[in-house]
Amino acid sequence: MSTTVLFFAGLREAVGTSSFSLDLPPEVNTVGALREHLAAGSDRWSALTRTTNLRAAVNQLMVDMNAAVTDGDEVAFFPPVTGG
Amino acid sequence: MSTTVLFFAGLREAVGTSSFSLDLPPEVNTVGALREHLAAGSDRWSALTRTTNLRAAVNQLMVDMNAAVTDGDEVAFFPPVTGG
Amino acid sequence: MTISVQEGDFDVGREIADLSSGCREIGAVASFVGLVRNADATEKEINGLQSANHSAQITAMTLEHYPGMTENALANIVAQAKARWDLNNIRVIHRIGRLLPGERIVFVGVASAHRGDAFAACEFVMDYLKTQAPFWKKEETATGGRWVDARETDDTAAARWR
Amino acid sequence: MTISVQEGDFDVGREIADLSSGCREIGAVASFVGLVRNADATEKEINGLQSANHSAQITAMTLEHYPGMTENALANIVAQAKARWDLNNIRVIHRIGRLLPGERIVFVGVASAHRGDAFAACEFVMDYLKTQAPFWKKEETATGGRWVDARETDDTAAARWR
Repeated sequence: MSTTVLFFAGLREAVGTSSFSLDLPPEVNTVGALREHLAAGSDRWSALTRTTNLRAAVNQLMVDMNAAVTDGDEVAFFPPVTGG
Repeated sequence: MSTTVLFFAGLREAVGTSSFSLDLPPEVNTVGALREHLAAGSDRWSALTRTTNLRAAVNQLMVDMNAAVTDGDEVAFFPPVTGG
Repeated sequence: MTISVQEGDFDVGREIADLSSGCREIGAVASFVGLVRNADATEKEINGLQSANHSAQITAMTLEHYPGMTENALANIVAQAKARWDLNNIRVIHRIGRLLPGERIVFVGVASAHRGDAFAACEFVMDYLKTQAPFWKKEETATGGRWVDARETDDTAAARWR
Repeated sequence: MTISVQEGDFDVGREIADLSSGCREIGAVASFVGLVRNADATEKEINGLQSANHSAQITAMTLEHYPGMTENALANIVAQAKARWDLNNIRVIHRIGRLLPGERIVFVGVASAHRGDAFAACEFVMDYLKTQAPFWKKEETATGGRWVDARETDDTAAARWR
């Protein structure tokens, strides 16, 4: 079961896509590890480590970078929210 | 120049009138003195001393019982306000 | 800034829209609508716990006021709010006369660039109106009429702003 | 309690009336309307002083959101408010898509027996929405588009409620 990764707002524009799927390597088991994994893989994902105050959600709940990620999760990365 | 005295709400009902005029005796020069003067003069005005937390206004500004009263003023007595 | 003391009802949507119309610097409109409740208002705060006597259902309420002073008091409260917060517009409407449960009594709307100012000023105006503006409510129930007692919690609310 | 995330506008007067319709125990409806401002939002709080860069006039604003999570986050915020205060009804509407200066973005309305609860819950929902609900604003100016930065004052406002 693959993991869906979503991007929003300025980060979506920086990485050039709104979503993609991947199979998590066994050592990638937190949101922070996923972020590092992606950023290390390609220049395209470097915005993930350049974005100040990067926020994340797992299965549509806001979490911090230490939160667990498992296969099948929906993981989202985005800048601080600015609604209202 | 006579002084107008107004009553509102439950106090108006208790004294049985909404307003009347009087010429202030020289020694009646505060709101509190006016209240005592009226209450002492007739049973009709005794509600002025029986009302808990009696409030007053002079020339349409809320004041305390020590506020000065002079001939020609508009003095109002009323219970605590309950609008809104 | 406009203040109205009137017998008739008001259009809440129009009032809120008017508060920001023509000014594109306004980002926030906070507002309050007070309604006639059907429950007896003899609630007292006892050590922070509310004990309500809901036995007497209110069938109507009559609002008396002090013409002239009312408008002055409301204008003074609005002026204090404008001095204290960065506001673009304020609207206060208070009804008088006989009202039924569910009917609107009061409207306070505040327009500002930012929501913090709008919320604070709106609540300030309501708290001061409750303790400073010369209105009095008389309730009608099946057993007769009675003047509403002032609530201690209203004094406490107003004291917060000092 | 109803939550809507929608492109279309809403009728503020109707929303406020609906919050208390049919319930005669409601004495207070506090509400908030957020509007698109024409001024650049790059305001920063520096030692409590606001220095605003008003050079860039905003011609439009586009609101992006995270479908699914948005509704969950708003429902969670509303549930927290209901657990915390004595409320009869809450309504939250947030628009998405492209909006012009002066247009409504957000509505929060809260109905309660007493105004203290209504005001507090309404401001709480707005403060949490600003920091917890996944919406993002992109402004259009004469010189191009830019994503709005989160405001530190919004974090401060939300932190008050902890």
